[in-house]
Amino acid sequence: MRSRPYTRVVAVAAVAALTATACTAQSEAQHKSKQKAALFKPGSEISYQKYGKSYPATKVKDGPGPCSYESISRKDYSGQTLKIISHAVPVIGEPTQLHAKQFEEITGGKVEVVNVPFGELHQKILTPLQAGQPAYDVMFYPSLWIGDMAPYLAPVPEEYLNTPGMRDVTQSYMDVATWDGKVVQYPVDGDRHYLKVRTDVLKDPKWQAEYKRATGKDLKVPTTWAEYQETAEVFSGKDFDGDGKKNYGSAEVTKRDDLTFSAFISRAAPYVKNPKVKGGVFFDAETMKPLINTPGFVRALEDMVKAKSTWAPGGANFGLGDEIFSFGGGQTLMSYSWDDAFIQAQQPDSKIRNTVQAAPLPGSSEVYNRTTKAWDKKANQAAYFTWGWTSAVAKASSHQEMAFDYLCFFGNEANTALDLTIGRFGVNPYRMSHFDPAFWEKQGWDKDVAEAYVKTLSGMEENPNRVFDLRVPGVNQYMSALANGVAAALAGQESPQRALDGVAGEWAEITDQIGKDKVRSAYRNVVALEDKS
Amino acid sequence: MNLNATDLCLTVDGVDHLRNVTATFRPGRLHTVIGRTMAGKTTLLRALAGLQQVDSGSLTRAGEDFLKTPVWRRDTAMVYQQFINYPHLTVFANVAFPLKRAGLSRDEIRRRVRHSLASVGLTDFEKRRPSQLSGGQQQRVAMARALARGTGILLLDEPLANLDYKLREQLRDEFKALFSDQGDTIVVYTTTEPAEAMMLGDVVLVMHEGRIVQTGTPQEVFERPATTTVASIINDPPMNIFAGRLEGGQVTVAGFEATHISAHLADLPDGAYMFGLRATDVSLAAGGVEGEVTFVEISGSETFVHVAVGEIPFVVQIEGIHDVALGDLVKLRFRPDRLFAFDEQGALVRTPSYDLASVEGR
Amino acid sequence: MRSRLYPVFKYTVIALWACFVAGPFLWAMTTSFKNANAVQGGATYVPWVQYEPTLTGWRNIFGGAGGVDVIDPFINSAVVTIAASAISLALGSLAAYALSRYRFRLGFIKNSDIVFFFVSQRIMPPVVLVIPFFYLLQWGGLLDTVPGLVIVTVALLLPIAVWVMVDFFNGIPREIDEMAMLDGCPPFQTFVRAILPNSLPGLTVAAMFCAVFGWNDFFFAFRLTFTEVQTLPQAVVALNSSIPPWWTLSAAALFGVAPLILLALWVERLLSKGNLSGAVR
Amino acid sequence: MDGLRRHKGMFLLPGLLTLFLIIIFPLLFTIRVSFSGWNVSNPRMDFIGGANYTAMLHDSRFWASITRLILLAGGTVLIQYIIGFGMALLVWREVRGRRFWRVLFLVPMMTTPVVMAAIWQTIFHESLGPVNDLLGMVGLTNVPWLTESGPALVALMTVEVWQWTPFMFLLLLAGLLSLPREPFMAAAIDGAGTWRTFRKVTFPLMAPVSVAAVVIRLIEASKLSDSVYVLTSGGPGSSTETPGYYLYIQGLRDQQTGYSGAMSLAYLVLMIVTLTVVAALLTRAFKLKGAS
Repeated sequence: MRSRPYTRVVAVAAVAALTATACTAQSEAQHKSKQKAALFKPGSEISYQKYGKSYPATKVKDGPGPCSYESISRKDYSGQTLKIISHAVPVIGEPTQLHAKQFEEITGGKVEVVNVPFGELHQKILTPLQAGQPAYDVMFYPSLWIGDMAPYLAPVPEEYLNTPGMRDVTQSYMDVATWDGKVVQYPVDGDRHYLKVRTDVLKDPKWQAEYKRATGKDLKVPTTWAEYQETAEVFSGKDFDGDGKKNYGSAEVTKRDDLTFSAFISRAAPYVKNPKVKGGVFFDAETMKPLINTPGFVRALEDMVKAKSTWAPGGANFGLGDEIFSFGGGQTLMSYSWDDAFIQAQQPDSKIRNTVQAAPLPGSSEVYNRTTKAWDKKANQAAYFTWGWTSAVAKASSHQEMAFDYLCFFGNEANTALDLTIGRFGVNPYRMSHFDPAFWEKQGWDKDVAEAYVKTLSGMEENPNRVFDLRVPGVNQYMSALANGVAAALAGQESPQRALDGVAGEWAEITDQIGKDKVRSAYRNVVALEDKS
Repeated sequence: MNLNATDLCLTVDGVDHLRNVTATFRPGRLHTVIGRTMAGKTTLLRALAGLQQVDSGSLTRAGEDFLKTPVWRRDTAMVYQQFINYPHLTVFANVAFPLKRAGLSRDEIRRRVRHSLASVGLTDFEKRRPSQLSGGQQQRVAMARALARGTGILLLDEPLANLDYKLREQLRDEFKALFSDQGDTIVVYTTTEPAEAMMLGDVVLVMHEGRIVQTGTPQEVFERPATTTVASIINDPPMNIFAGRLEGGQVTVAGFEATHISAHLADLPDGAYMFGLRATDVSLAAGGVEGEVTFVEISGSETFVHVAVGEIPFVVQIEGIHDVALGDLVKLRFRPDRLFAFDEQGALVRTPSYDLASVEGR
Repeated sequence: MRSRLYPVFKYTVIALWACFVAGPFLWAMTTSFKNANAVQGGATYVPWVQYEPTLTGWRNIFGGAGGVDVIDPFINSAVVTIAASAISLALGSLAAYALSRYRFRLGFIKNSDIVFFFVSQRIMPPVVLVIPFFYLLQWGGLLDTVPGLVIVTVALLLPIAVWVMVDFFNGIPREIDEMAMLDGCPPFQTFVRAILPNSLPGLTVAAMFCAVFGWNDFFFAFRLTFTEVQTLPQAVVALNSSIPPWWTLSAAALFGVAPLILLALWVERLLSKGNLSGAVR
Repeated sequence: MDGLRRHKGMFLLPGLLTLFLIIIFPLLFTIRVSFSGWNVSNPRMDFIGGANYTAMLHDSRFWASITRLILLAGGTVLIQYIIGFGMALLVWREVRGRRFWRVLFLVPMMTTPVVMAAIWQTIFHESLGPVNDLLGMVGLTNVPWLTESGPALVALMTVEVWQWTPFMFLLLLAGLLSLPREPFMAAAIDGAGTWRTFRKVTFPLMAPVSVAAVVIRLIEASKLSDSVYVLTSGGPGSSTETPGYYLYIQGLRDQQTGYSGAMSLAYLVLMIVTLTVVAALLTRAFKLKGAS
């Protein structure tokens, strides 16, 4: 417990405010590192084992470059304190803490981490930033908030952009981290939604026969949402793993104030992202008229309402964690969301290890064309680059060198390699080098599982028909309105069309409130990424 | 060092609690304030203590404006009707409490507390808490605390009212002794009991409806009650008061035809009067005025018989226990030589010549 | 008068309610020894028989890398709760004493209105207060400090202290105050020497309410601190991630409840001795 | 004691001023902000007149949440009162293991609501939690505890009853223990049975405690939001939203500070009026009961 001299705090606040406005003064206020002897030899073996039994025994080699254990341990940050806010433990919160602890050990600096539940993170970060209160140096948050955060973030300095690790980050994730031509977010995670299925069931002749009997079709990994629904319906309510308990078809994130909006966008992507139509998926980038109530989105919501019958008990109130428990625990046949559920299912102690497979999100047999106002009858597939975790350094921070060193240490090759294998960490492939089946096989994954996984992920990088999140200021309001509409339809309070009409109305209001031009210029950046290909 | 109250007035919510109360309280004297319940006795005490503000009037002591003196500097101790002690303190600490506040040395405190407790007969109870004592003992603790300080003013608000009859008599006797030791203290003692007032008081103040209606020595007040009200307050049972006429030395009481001759009333002018007759001066007899028994109280060795003669209620006090039943018709005999005469407004006109010995004997 | 079945009925009802009350604790207890596999398989209750117990949950809350450390937050919580409760009790009993003993009148405002002003602060939804509090504390440089959090907590607790103590003081005869004053105590001494020592049961109840509400405040502590002053509820909530580790959450919840169970024991003791008579009315 | 006017301020003012100073700024701030368009992307104190209030009048979610709160708060407090009183009576006298029961029955109120709500969430988990599992054992079907509005409201009320019945229990037990013995003896002499004694003696004597306990619980229950937040997020749809939770969503999560300011004030006024009226009515109702 320390009681501070308040005058000093006020002074610091004033200084911080000054630095925020006058960037020239910034360098004087910055704390710098000193040099010391390295604690690691280049290429040392790195393992998390000493931090407890809950970490795998995997060992990796320390990589080269300025972010490595060896390089960072040359820095001396004693006497400096870094303040970090991150998501709740374990998802991204646990690696934040773990790397903080390591960073303290090798640099002598002090790192304080707070962990905050998802629903609170946005305002907990933004309120002090807006109030000019230098609360945190480093912030971990979902990358789609960039529109709200960007004005308060320090751009990543040149020397960090030129590290081998950063150069290896895929173009999509560099794009996601860029605002107004500057890289303001430090990529630490790559995220996308994809489909997960139970191969033990899909490959079981008995179930294949049963499926054939029920539908007249061959049982395979669904490639459209219609097939997904068909498959889910057949298996819902059956005990396909023979443990005496009923199993179900699909697990999805449906809890209103959880991450439902992302699940819905996943379902909508193939219906709404027409490769022939440019200029925005959520809005018409010219007029800023919301497109959320157009037939493509309505179709997706109708699908989702239909899917209710294939959900496990409680499936209509699943948060991400429930979804992961449900699929990862073997209760459901299929699921789609982030990597977490898949990695969880592939943990060494998992009951369904190597009986799961990753596949691209289902597509559609037709896609809506908003220019012709008609459905284009052709198979369509869209890669939805769902937001993932990202990190950034506050412009007002007076420990920027330490902050960026921490982040570059967090994401160095050795740490990332280890983090990727721990499902609960929520760190997922975002560098080209992560798309290597050999690495996953080394973790004990079956060859075909590893290959399908890597192919799914890298395939998304190659898909030119891409959907990005609505990365504009006020994104939370838009997504909150969307989630309300989706929840109302799922709860049967309103028809999908009416619900989305309501959302469109709210979106228009939100846009007016924030300022049409502000939103438009931000949204154009998103559209540029989508249309670039 | 007299305490002088002049024209004290207090009205709360339209009810007069004190009306022009003027009185002088003298050191070394015990003043008993007698009056019925709600007569303003407690209010008067609280005003003297400073616990109650008055609307107007003055209160001075030794030239000092007492109304402006805060309670804690009034050099006053008070004993309440409801055995108030500090529940969290032992008997010893209770008595020592004011002494500590006065800044006495520890030895002095111990000496005084012991002395004071001994004087109320609680020497062996030092370590108990008030809640572990009987009502009488609790009141003794309160007395001991009030006495130990030796304050200039000691106020006692019906200290015996909540005790049983036996204890009351016993404590009353002890108080008499205790107060005689009090030197220059002004003692004010309120009560509803005439016997208490008579026995303890050096000075008796009779209060009625917020007024002091008579002040005097017990004997004066007893023998010469200034009004019918006083007469009824200072007698227990209250004096029988009834209206009548005096014509040529003969008393005619309305309601029943009866004629009495009384020497001491003989020289009064004819006219309408109120008459008073103590309950002891009426008796049941073979002949006399007839009335119906409405109520019978047996108290110790005496019987109070309430008799209605026509519309007029009488109380008859007779020695011994008598077998009188409700509704019996009895005959009353009055002692005309003991009649008090008041004018129609109730002011005293004539008293009977009284044998004081018979008063104190009661 | 009473039927012979009455005791059976009585103990059945008590036992049923006891099960309901204890249920969540027992569930948290067994969950705290599980791991992901034991949770994912559906509800289980008996360790060793139904699942293999592990200590992961408990290790995690005591510095294990997979959790949060609860020791520092525990100390923070204790300091804030004790300081805020003490201030609230002091100011609250003074104010309550005044409201119990003196008559206030300011225009149409009477004593009961002042009491209502205090109590009404608890009607305010915390959401109303938290944003202005943020700017208020920022202005005073008190964000993320113990004093800042104490000030805010006092605003939450003071109404409770006043509410309990007014009622309690009303139950103490005024004659005790008067006697103390006659015995030479000016008003403040009267309060301290004669009234407070007789108010221990009331103070205990008020202290208990203050401690409970102070200890369990998540809302304000969460939003008005950044890193320095983490309280226990914050530490526990930090575990409510998108993949909630049920085991760690359960262990942390049980740990957070433990000190307050001691409080419950103490309150019960006072109850049994009948010392709370008049403490709550 | 009227002679001590000069001193009374000394006692009252420290507390009153402290509270006043702590509260006045937030109150003025909220009033001012309710006339501004302060939101997440525009955190400024501009002036937009009564627009927020007009919007509020048409916000059916807000008004629906208020109606729901009245039912939820009224219902849970009533249940808490009945159970709390019942349990207090049962462990009041002549019961084995009295102290154990008393302590046990007090404990829930000592726990942190957000944390316990998280535990309750696991308990009501429809496929992994014990409630449905136990129901299954006795042959009942799964109940969609958190995904259908009826059961979700029941779940919420269960949590509230669990958490706060002890509060009632404590106040009522303390009240019972401080009752005078005489009326009970009188009733026993009159040969009154258990039920008659309760109706004619215990209940009337407990009236003041009851009113205080119910009113204070209503005040606290009106803020109901923690358990909603953790258990259902106001879902399914918006069918379990309370004003507290809706204010939280608007004011903090979506940072519609101006709009939530307007709603807060409306809510505050509404609550103060409602609770004052309820308190007055309760006092009268109990007095009448006591007198009969």
